[in-house]
Amino acid sequence: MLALIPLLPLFAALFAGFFGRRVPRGWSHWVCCAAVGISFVLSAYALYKVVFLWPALGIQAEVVTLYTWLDLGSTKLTIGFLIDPLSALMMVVVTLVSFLVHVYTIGYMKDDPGYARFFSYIAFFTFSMLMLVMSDNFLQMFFGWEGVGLASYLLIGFWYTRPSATKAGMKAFLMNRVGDFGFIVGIGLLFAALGTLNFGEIFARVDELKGLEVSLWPGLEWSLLTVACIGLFVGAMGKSAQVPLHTWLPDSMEGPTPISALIHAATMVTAGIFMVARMSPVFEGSDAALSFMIIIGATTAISMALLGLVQNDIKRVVAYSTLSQLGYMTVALGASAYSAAIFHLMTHAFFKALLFLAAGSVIIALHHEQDLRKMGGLRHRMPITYWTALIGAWALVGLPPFSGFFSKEPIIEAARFAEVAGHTYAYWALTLGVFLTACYTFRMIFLAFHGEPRYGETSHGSHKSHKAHKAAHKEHHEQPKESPWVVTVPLIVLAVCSVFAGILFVQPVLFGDYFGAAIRGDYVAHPAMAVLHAEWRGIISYLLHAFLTPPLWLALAGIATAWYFTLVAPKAAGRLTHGLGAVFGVFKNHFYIDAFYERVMVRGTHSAASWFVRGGERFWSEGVLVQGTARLVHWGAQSLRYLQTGYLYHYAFAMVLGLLVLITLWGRN
Amino acid sequence: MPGLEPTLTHYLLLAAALLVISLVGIIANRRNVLVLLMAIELVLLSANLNFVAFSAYYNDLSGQVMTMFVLATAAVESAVGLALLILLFRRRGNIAVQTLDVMKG
Amino acid sequence: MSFSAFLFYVLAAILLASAVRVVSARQPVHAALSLVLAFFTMAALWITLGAEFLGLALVVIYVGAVMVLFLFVLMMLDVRQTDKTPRWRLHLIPALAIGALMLLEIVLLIVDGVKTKTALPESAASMDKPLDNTRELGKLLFEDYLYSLELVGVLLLVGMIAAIVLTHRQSRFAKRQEVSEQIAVTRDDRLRVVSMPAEVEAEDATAHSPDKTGGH
Amino acid sequence: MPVLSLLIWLPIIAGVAVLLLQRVDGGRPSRWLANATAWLAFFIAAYVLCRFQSASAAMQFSERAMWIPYFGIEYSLGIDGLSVLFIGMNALITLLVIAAQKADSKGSYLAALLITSGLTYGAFSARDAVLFYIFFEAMLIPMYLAIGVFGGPQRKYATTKFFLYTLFGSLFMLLALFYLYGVSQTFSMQAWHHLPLSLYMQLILFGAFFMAFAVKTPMWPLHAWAPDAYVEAPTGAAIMLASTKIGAYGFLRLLLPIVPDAAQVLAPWMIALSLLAVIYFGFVALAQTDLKRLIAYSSVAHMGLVTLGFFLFNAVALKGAVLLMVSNALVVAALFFCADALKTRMGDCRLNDCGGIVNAMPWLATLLVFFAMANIGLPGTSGFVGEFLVILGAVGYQLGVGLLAATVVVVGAAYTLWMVRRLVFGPVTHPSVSALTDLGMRERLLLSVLAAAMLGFGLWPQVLLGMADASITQLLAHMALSKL
Repeated sequence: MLALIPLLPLFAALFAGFFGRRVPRGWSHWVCCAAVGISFVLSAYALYKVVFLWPALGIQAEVVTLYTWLDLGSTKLTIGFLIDPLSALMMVVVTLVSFLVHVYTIGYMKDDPGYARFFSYIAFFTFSMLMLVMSDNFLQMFFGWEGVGLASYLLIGFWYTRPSATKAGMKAFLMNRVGDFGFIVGIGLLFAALGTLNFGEIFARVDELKGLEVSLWPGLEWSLLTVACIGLFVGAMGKSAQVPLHTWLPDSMEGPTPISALIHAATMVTAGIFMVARMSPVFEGSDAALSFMIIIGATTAISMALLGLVQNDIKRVVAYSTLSQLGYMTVALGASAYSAAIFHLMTHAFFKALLFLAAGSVIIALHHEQDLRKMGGLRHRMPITYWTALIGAWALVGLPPFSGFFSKEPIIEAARFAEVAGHTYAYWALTLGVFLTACYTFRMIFLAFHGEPRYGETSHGSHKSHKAHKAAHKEHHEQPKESPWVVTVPLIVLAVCSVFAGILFVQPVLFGDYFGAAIRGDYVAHPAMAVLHAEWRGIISYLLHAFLTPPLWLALAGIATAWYFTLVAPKAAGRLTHGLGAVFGVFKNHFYIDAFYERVMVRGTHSAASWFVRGGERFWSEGVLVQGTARLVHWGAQSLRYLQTGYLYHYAFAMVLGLLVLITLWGRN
Repeated sequence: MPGLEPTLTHYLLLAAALLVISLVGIIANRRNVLVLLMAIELVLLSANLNFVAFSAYYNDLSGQVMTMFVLATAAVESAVGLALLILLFRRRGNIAVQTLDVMKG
Repeated sequence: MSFSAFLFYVLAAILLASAVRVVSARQPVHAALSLVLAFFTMAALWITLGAEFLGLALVVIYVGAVMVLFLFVLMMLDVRQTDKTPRWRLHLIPALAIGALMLLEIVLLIVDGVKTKTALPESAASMDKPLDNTRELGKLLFEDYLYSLELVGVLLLVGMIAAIVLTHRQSRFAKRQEVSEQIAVTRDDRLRVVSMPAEVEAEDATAHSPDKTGGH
Repeated sequence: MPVLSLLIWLPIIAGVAVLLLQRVDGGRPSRWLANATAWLAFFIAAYVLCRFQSASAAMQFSERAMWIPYFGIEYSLGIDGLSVLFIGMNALITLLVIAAQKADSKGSYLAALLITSGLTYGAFSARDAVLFYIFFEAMLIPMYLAIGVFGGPQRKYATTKFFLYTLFGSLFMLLALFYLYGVSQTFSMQAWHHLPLSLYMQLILFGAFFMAFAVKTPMWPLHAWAPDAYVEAPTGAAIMLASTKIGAYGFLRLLLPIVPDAAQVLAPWMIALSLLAVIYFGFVALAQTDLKRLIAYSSVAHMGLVTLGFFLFNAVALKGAVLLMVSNALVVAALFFCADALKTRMGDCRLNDCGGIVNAMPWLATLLVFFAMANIGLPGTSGFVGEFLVILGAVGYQLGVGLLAATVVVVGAAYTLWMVRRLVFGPVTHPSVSALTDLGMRERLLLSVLAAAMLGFGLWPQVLLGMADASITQLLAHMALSKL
């Protein structure tokens, strides 16, 4: 039955992919929604079992092996599932968000010619993501890992006639591959040391790794555990878009909005976080890796929040927000607060999916207009979208008692109490990040929903999507109206989750022992979580306590700042931008990281490639080895040719010479 | 060194001198195939001188028999050579050695 | 110095001089005549060595036949010497150098051989042997070397045929009998029976059955 | 029943018959015969695969007959776990290649393909070194003709280079075989596996075998023939050439077990060459503008990973290398078929000229993207298995080697995805693209078979490895045994 959870979406994907174009459109979404819906129900049942049935039976985890993928003699690589609190939680989150996005898609992609294809892709994505979170070994996790990457690639490039979309898809895939490079090396090191890829066996024998060393080349020794952990984390950096492997995520907004919500906010990008949490017993062994993570995470959180301030594309604002929040989760991982990371992952999945879907709702209403400067005043036209988006924003900013508060606050606290190197930097970065988060989030809300409507000014040339034109021309001057129920119902469900997920689950997940043995922290060496546990006095006091800590006030200050600059004195924003032109230039250009990749990495690779072709292939292989050999033989033959003069007396001369040599050498004796 | 009385050594030296002269003739001759053939006759002749000299000094007539055979062979050689020479002349109109370079590589 | 020694030196000098003349003469006729002289001198030398038959044979065969053949060819071909290049040219230097080296080597070899192999008889043994050199040679030829002699005969024959075939020019105007063809002839080669329509009018025959006029 | 002999000689004799029949009745009987033969050989190979005892490392289906008694040369056939995979692969590839021929293909071309196929069976099942050498070399002749007569515009240059390279390389192997015969008085390869040899001699023999197999595999720097030959060859011949992993098989069958000590000594150099090939060819592939040439370089780059797996002396890596050979055969064949489908419609396959084929040919686009993913080594496709295991082995060998080997993950993705982006996606850039017709039923079927095989082997590679496992284990034991 467990196998059905991932396999149902797979079958649905196959059905929609192969038969989608031959059967009526409706079949595709019915089949896919039904499959993912059943998966959700089954996942919920699994979670129910984990939470309510197992503690009584004393079961910590369930391992189901499906079949032996490869028998290497020394070890068997199997395909199987590991169900424990961690994976059960992830399964529910993934299937729930996925189901809602499936439903939402019915409305969002209504007119698209690739309707069935889209359903096929997202159902396949759901399958891969479930394989990832349910796996009990690295092999299968890597399978899911790459499967979601493929789905992401296909979905970002879904509108394949747009060069920018296919480019963004390729960029996403390649960046992820750079991460996979580290991931596969990390897996390889663990395999080399322990001879197995099975999580259970690795965790059981993790102590053997301590003290082992690995040499890059003979003479250069590093701690194996650190190198392996950093390798694995590099994989997570690619998938979870941490600096400096983050540039693919903003570009991935080229894809349709539902997948931005599902893949690039709620689920896939958190796979890296999940993986590190899953590997917590291994990561606990290396302070260097934890420190690396906390620094990378904090840098991501603060720098991406800064970039979020200057975006004008509504989806890009949310995308940078996602990056920033992923940085928070990474900091939590670095602080050994794995449960906090997973909890934030869950709440973030809800409110960020909500924000994306709300943004999508706005985008449909405005006929694929994504520029914030051309929105405004939508609050009255689209009340449901507005209120749900506002809930999402509150949750994102972390106002109590919304879910974001319960997940973000502990992360900041954990960064404060962590003892690994760089935790102070992380604490201050995250605290400042709260202010910035409030700024950009409410800037977006105010620009989109408040103020004067600016969408009437939209010109014909600014459309990004080809498919908008047909519909847009007719109803261009109509007023935007609320989206259909298939769009709003998911928004409402997600809004409910965003409100209540925190307050309901913070007690068991974060401060209870929900995770049990699934997440193992070394509370002696890395005491952040232990300190939080010790200070926990219940929800009410936690809420009250929030008024005594800077983050809440910073958040409110951020909202006020956004309000001032967007609604009260929009000109002041322009003056500020003008005054700090140099700084804003850096922001506008994404810290020049994209430019660096484009100019140095991409062009460098291309010039290296063409150098290899010219120098290696044309000159050395073809010129020197092939033509050179041919020329040498030809030259030798040509030279020898001159010996054959054809004149008798030369041959006679050679004969006599030969005779002379003979006599000289062997004539006497 | 040999004395003034002609001994085998004298004959051998004479044959050697003859051989060298005719070899130089073969190498140096660039004008006429006919002279080439004559020089070859001289080479054979020098060999024959050796045969006869050894035959005389060792009192063994086999050497002279060999000389006879060589003479016969030389006759055949000059006959065929002259025939080829005539053909050559018919084809090309001259018999200069330095124009014979069709075998040039 | 005895007379024989004197004779030897004189003959040797003439021989070498004529040999030099053979290879260096500008006119081929001069070369041929010098070669005749060389043969004569060589024959004389052989006779002093006691090989009378060979000496006479050399004179008869070479001077009488072969050299005449050379001269015939020379006259027949009418080779005009157009080469105006000087006699001593650059390419002579390597030729002479290698000749000198060769001579030096051979001389050293001979002198060395004489020194080490003292068993070489120093005086001509032929002085004591009976005078019927021809008879002895004949015996040896027709007894011990009979097969070789036959082979040499075959060689001469082959040479003769080769020379004839090479130089023989087929005349286009010559008429000759092909006896083998005459014998191999059959009736069909000579006779063709043509069936003619007997009493048909000319126009019909040509119009309707042109192919029937062909032979059967 | 002499199954292996049947497998070898049936295609060869049928090939000769096809050659003789090619002018009869517009060539229809010859095409029919070729198809029938390919099917029959496929079924025989399937029978061999079914009856193969995968638990045993011993030679199976053995046939022995004295051939040249004076030198003790035997007509000796037999297959073990290493060969059986490639026998099966060859049968599949031959069938697809023959079945893919259009109605206007020449009988002589089909004959060349059939004869090559038969000789390939021979090379994979020979147990006698001379027999192996003869099959190995004889394959050159039909291939030389197939490229030289039916190839592209540069065919003469390409085929001459191909012939000279391969002949030059195998000359050294012939000398090595003669030396080994002189030492052991037998040409049996299995006897040579136990032959004691001095290290000095082993190094020389290593060099000789290396020349032959490195050219054929091909490895850097002896690869210059391969891209030209693959590109200029007609599609069927190119697939036969690239999918027949006889060069790499030679490493397994002759080089590694006969001169293990030299292989140990030279392993760092071989690893360096392999890594160089992986990275260098990856970059070179990135700069290609011709689809077939890109496929060719991609194949060569993957072969670098295969040779890397050979010389790590590590069970995981060796198994990965063998699986990668099989997978690469499938992927290269599939990609060449795609290139052919494009070329017959477009006239050529310059990547920059024909963007956006997905608009006109959705089937081809879908399959091409799938094959690209298999080429990248996406988990779930056969390409992943070998790549993953070789990288695991490399990391275990040395972290630096592992890091360099793992670059294939990035570089391979880069050139493949860039190819896909230029060729498949984007708007229609060229008017002729919009006029393209999608794949026909037969092409779809062919490519689907390959896709299914890749997917099947990717999801359950144990099927393949199970057959070869015993033999690989034995090979490793041989490699570990010093023969000094």
